[in-house]
Amino acid sequence: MHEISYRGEIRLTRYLDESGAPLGDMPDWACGEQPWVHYYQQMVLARQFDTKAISLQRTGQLGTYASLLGAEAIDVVCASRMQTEDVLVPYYRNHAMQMIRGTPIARLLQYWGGDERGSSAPEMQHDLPNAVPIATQCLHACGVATALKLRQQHQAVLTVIGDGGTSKGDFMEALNVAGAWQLPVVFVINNNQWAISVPRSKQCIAPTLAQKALGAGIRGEQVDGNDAIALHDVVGQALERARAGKGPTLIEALSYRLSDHTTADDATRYRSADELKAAWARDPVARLRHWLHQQGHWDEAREQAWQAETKQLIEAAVADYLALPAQPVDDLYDHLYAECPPTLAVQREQARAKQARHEQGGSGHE
Amino acid sequence: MHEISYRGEIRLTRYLDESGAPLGDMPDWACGEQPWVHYYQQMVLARQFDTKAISLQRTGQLGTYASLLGAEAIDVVCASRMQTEDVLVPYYRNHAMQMIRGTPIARLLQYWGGDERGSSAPEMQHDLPNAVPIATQCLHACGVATALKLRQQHQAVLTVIGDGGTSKGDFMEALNVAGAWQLPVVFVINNNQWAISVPRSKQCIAPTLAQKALGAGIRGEQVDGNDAIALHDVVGQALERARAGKGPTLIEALSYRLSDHTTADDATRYRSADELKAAWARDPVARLRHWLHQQGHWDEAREQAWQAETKQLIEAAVADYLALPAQPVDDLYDHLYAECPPTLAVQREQARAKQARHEQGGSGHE
Amino acid sequence: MNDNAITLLEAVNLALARAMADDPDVVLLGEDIGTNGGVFRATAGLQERFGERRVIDTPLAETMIAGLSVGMATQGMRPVAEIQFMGFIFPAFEHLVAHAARMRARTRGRLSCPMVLRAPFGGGIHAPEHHSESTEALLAHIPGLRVVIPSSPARAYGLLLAAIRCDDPVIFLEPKRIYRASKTLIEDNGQALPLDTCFTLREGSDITLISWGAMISETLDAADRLAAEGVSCEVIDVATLNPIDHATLVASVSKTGRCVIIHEAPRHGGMGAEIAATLGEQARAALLAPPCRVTGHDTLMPYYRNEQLYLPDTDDIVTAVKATMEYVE
Amino acid sequence: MNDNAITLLEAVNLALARAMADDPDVVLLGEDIGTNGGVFRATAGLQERFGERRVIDTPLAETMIAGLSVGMATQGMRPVAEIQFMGFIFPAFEHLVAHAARMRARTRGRLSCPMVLRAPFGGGIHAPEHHSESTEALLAHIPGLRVVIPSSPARAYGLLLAAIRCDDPVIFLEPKRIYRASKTLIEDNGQALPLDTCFTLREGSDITLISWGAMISETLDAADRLAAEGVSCEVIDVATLNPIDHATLVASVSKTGRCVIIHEAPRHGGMGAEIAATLGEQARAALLAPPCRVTGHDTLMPYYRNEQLYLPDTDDIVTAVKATMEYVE
Ligand SMILES: Cc1ncc(C[n+]2csc(CCOP(=O)(O)OP(=O)(O)O)c2C)c(N)n1
Ligand SMILES: Cc1ncc(C[n+]2csc(CCOP(=O)(O)OP(=O)(O)O)c2C)c(N)n1
Ligand SMILES: [Mg+2]
Ligand SMILES: [Mg+2]
Repeated sequence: MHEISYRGEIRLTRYLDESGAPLGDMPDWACGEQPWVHYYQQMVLARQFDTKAISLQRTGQLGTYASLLGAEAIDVVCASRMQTEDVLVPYYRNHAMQMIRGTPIARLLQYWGGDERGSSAPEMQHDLPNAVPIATQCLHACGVATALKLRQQHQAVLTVIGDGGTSKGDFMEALNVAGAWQLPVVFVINNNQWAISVPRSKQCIAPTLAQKALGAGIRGEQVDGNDAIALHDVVGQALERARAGKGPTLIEALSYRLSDHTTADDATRYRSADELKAAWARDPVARLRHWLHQQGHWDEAREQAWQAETKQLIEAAVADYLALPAQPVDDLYDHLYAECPPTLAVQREQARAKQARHEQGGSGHE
Repeated sequence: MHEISYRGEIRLTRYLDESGAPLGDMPDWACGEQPWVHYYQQMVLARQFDTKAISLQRTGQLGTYASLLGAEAIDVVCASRMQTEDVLVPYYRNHAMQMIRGTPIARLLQYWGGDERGSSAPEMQHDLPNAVPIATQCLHACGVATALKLRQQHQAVLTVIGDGGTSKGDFMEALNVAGAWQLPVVFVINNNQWAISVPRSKQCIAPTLAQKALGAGIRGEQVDGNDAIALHDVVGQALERARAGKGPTLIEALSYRLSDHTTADDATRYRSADELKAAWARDPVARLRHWLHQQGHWDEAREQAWQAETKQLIEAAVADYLALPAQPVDDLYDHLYAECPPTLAVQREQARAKQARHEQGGSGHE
Repeated sequence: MNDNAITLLEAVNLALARAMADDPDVVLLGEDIGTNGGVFRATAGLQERFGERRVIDTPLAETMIAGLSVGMATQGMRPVAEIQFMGFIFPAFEHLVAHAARMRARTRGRLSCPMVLRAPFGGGIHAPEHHSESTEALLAHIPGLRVVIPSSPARAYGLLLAAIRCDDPVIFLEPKRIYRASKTLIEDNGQALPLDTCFTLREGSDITLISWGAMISETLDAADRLAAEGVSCEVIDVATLNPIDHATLVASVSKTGRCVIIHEAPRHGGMGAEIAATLGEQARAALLAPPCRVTGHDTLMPYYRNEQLYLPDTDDIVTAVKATMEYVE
Repeated sequence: MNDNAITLLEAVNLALARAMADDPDVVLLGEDIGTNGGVFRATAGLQERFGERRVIDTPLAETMIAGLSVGMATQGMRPVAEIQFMGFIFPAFEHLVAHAARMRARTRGRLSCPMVLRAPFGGGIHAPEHHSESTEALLAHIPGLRVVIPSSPARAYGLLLAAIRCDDPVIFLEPKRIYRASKTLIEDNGQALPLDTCFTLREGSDITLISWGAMISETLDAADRLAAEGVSCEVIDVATLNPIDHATLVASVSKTGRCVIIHEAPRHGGMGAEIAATLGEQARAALLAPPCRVTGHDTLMPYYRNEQLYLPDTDDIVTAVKATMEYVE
C-alpha cells in the first residue's frame, strides 16, 4: 500500500527571450531605466576586462586566467543585489562581482598575475578570496553565514559554484547544513554547461541542478542566467529572504561558457563550433542591450561613449597593475603564521640570499 | 515569468499497522506461509545473536559491539531478497545480512572480538567487509556496481547506511554517480532516527531522507522498516530493476534504534524513556509474529521450538568462537602487501620477539 | 571545585569552559558534543552552560565541520571543532590543507583562520578499527598548521587555552589512552602555555628521551627504571610538532650526546624521522650514538586483540636506551 | 611509431595503452580524461582507441573517484584513476588511507585493492594556486600504499606498467615540470621496472646525491658541474618512496661517506627526513658528514611569480655538496 510522503517542484524564471524581447507583460519594476542601464554598463566593463586579461595572458603579462565570458549577467546582478555588509564567497570566475564590490581592477590582475597581494586589498572587506578547490567555497559560505547568524547580524552570504562543482560532496553537505540550520546563504550555480571538457549531462542525470535543493529541504529554483531581469528578481528575493532569516536558497542560473575553460584550455578539442554559435545567440550582454534599445534607454551614441570610457578605465588599471612593485621575498615567510617561527626565520634568511643571487643573474632554475 | 521545470515525489509503502494487522486488502503474494515464516525465524535468530553478543561484550569476551536491535526486518529481508551473486556492501550494523549470506556466526563474533580474520571467511565471497568510516561504503558499492556493469554481469549491489550517514558527502556523491551511470545498485537507509546522540531532525530539515534521490535524478522511496512485507515488496523490486539494467534506487527504511548506539554508549543520556517505549510498540519482530499468528502460520509451540533451536545454534557458534586459535603475529605483517617488503620483514622479526616476551609474561604495556 | 585534581579529559573540558566564558567568539561544534557531551565526555555540561548556539551538534560530515570552521574563522570567530576520532579526520583534510593553513598567507593577512580542530588519537583503549591511529605526521608536514599534543592534565589545560587564543589554525590531538590515566591539581587561572616550546619533564645527563602524547607515560616509566640502573635520562615532551622547537632538543642532545625518540605512529616518515634528521644535522658533533627511534611498525594498527603488540612499550624503550648507551663507534 | 623518442608524458600514455591492451580489467577514470585526453594530454587518444567504457570521464568529485576505484578493485578490476592535480587529492584521502591501504589486510587476503591513482605534482609550470604542491610525504607515511615517482620517460613507462600490474594500491605521482623536458627512445615491449628498488643513475665515489621526481634534473646538472670541479657524485633516484629501498641508499652512502638529499616538498617532516634518519642509523659508521637536506621551505609554494624562489635549484645543490664535502668533525 502506497501513499505520497513528499512532493517537490522547481520553477524557472525568465522575462526576456533570446532577442531581448519580453516573453509576456513585464512587471512594473522592470520598466524604468535603472538599474538596467547600470547593469548593462557593468556587463560591458566586465567583458572588456575579460578581453584585456586574455590579451595580457597571451602576451606573457598574466598567468593562466579563467574567463567570465557568458557569465556577465550573473556576476553583475548578483554583486549589485548584494549589500556592502553582505559577504561574497566567490569561486575563480567572479571577477566582475569582485570589481563591483570594490576590489580595484589592478588587484584582480595582480591575483591572476601570480601575486598573493591580489587578495589582500582592504576594499575586499570580509569577502573571501577566490576558491580554487572546487566546491569548498560552499562550506565556507555556510561558515560565514553561521557567524552572521550567531552574531545576529541580518546580512546574507552569496556564493557561486559551477555545474561541475555540484557533483562534489562539499556542495551537497553545504546545502544540507544550510537547510538544517536555516542559514542566511544564497548558493548560485553558474551552470555554464561545461566543466572543462565534461558536459553538464555527464555530471548528473537529473533534469535540473536546482533540484539538488530538495534533498536538503531548501528552496531551489532555476533562472535564465542570460536574462538580467530574471536574475534581478530571483537573486534579489533570495538575498532578501536570507537577510530576513527565512533560510537559504539554491539558484541554478542557466548560462553558457562562451570561452575556453581557461587560457590553458582549448575547447575546440571537445565541443562543436555549432554549439558555441548557438550559445552566442543567447549572449547576455547583447540581450540586455537589445532590451534597453527597445525601451529607449540606450542608443548607439551612449554605447560608443561607454565603450570608450570603459576602455580608458581598463587601460589605466592595467598601467597600475604593471607598475605594482615586486613582492618582497619576506612576504612568503611573514604571513604564514601570525608570527614567523624561528626555523622559518632561518629559511627566510636563506631565501633573501637566494633572491639576491637571482637578482644578480645567478644561474636560476631551468 | 515562471514555469515549472521539474516535479518529483516520494511514496511510502506499508502493509501492516503497528499491531501486525493489515492496513488494507493484502496482495496475493503476501498471503502464503513463505517467505514470511522464514523471515520471522531469521529475525528471531538475529535478535538472539544480538543479545548474545551484548552479553559477551559485557563479560569481556567481545569488544565494542553495534547492536542491530530494531533493524531485524531490514537486515533479514534485504539479505533474503539478494541473490548469491549479488554483492553486499554493508555498514557496521548488518550482522544478520552477513549471517544470511553465509558468514559463519563464529566469524562475525571473531570480527567484533578484535580479530581481522573475522572478515576473511571464504563464504563472504566478494561481499565487502564492514565499513566503519561513515558513508564510504556507498561509493564502494558504486565501484562494485561499475565493475558488474562493465563486465555485463546482470547482478545487483546492495548497500546500507544510517540516517546520520546521509549528511556525508560520500553518500550524495554516490547517489549522483549511480544516477549518471545508471548503476545496478540499491541504497538502503536504515533510518533508525538517531546517529549516536543526534536525532534525525538535526541531520536534515527535509521531511524525508528518500528525497535526496531526487537531486541525483534517481528513484527514491520510503518504506516502513518495521514491516517485513513492505520491505519484501520494495527491496525486491529495486533489486530486480537494478539487475535488469533499469538503474539505481534509494530506499529509506523507517526504523528505530532500540538499543544504545554501541555497547560503549549510554542512550539514556540523550533520549527519553517515553520515546523508546513508543518505539517498542513498533518492534518489527513482534509485528511479524502477530501477523503470522493472525494468518495461522505460527503458534506458541513453533515459537518455543524455534527459540530453543536458535539458542542452541548460537551457543554452538559461541563455543566455536571461543575456541578459535589466536592470530599468528605474522598475520599483522604478511597481509599488508601482496608480498612483505624487506623493512617490514625486519619489523616482523621484532614483533615475533616481542610476542614471545609477552607470552613469557614480560612486562607489557600498562 | 576548580581546584580539584582532574584528569586530562577534564582539563580539556575546563579549558573549553574557560575559553568560552572569556570570549563570546569561541564556539564549539562537532558530532555528539551537545546533549551527549562528546563520546568521551570532553564537552560534558558545556551545552547546558553555554547554550545550543555555542555548543553545536552538527550533521554527520567531517568535511563540513572543517569547512564551516574555516568560514567562521575568516569572520573572526574562534570555532573549536571536534573530530570524534582522528581516524575520521581525512574528510577534513582538504579544508585544513588547502584553506585553513593558507587563509592568512593567501590574503597576506587580510583574513586569518583562528580555528582549533580537536581530535582524540592513538591506541590502547580496545576500540574498533579506525579508532586507534596516530597520523600526526600528516598534519605536522603542512606549513601553516600548528600541531599540538598535550601529555598531562596541566599541559592539556594550558595548551588548549593557547590553541584557542592563537591566531593560527591549530590541530589539537588528545591522547585518549591517557584521558583518564592520572589526576593533577589544576588551578583554573586562565593561564596558557606556550605553543613554541618543548617541555623538559625531567632533567638528565646520559641520554635524552624525546616523545609526545600517551607515550610520555611509558617514556617516564622507562626513565624511572633506567634511573634505578644508573642511567640518567632527560625526558622531553615535544608537545608542539609544528612549528617544532628544535632548539630545545638540539641543546639537550648536545648535552647528553645520546637520544631515543619514541612515538606510536608508524616509523616510516613519522615525526621521529624529522627529529632524528635535525639532530643529525645540528647536534652531529655531540652525538655519541645515532638517534634511535622506538616507534609503531610500518603496518596497520591491528584490531584490539593485538594492539599491545603494536604499541611500543616500556621494555622497548629500555632496550633501545641500553643499546644506545652501549653504542661505540 | 612505438620506437620514437618520447617524453615522460608520452611514456605515461604509452604505458596506459599497453596495460589496457594487455588486460581488459584495466579501466581508466578521472576528470577530463576522455575526449579531452586529460588537461596535460596524458590520456590523449585512449578513449578513441578503447572506448567510453574503458576510459571514463567521471563527475567532478575526487572522493568519488577514489571510492569507486576501491570498489572496482575489490572485484578484481584494475582501475587507474587520475586526480587532475595533486593539490586536489585531499578529498580522496579517506578512501586511500582508510580503505585502499587496508582492504587486503582487513580481509586477510580475501579481497585486495589493485588500483593505481595517478596525479601530476610539483611546481615550476607557472600554474595557479594548488597546482604546484609536492605532498608525497603524506602518502608515503601510510602503511599499505605504494608511492612511486618516475623521473624519466623510461622509468615512467616501466614503473607505471609495474604499478598497474601490482596487486597493491599504488599512488603514481608524475613530475609535471619534466612532462615534456626531454625525449628518450622507448621500446614498447611491455617490460615493467621493479617497484622495490632505487635507481642508481650515475656512479660516483665522493658523495651520494639522493632525490626523486623533477629534482632529478637539477641533481644531475649539479653532478655534472661538480664533476668538472673534481667531485665525483653518485646519483640515486629513490623512485619508490614507500616501501622504500633503504638498502641501496645505505650501501651507497656507506661507500661515499657523504650525502645530500634533495626534494621540492617542505623540509619539515618531508621524506628527506626519513632518509637522513635511516642513514644516520644504518650508515653511521661510514658517515663523514651529516646527511644534508636541500628542500623546499616550510612555507607555502608561492603563486607563480615567486615559484623559482621556492624551488631548490642547481646552485642550492652545488652549495650543499661543497659544504658537505668540506665538513670536518
Ligand atoms: C577539487 C578540484 N578538483 C579539480 C579541479 C580542477 N578543475 C578546475 S576547474 C574544473 C572544472 C569546473 O567546472 P564547473 O564547476 O562547471 O565550473 P566552471 O569552470 O565551468 O565555471 C576542474 C575540474 C579543482 N580546481 N578542484
Ligand atoms: C566518518 C566517520 N565519522 C564519525 C564516525 C563515528 N560514528 C560512528 S557511528 C556514528 C553515528 C552513525 O549514525 P547513523 O548514520 O544514523 O547510523 P546508525 O549507527 O544509527 O545505524 C558516528 C558519528 C565514523 N565512524 N565515521
Ligand atoms: Mg561549468
Ligand atoms: Mg541512525
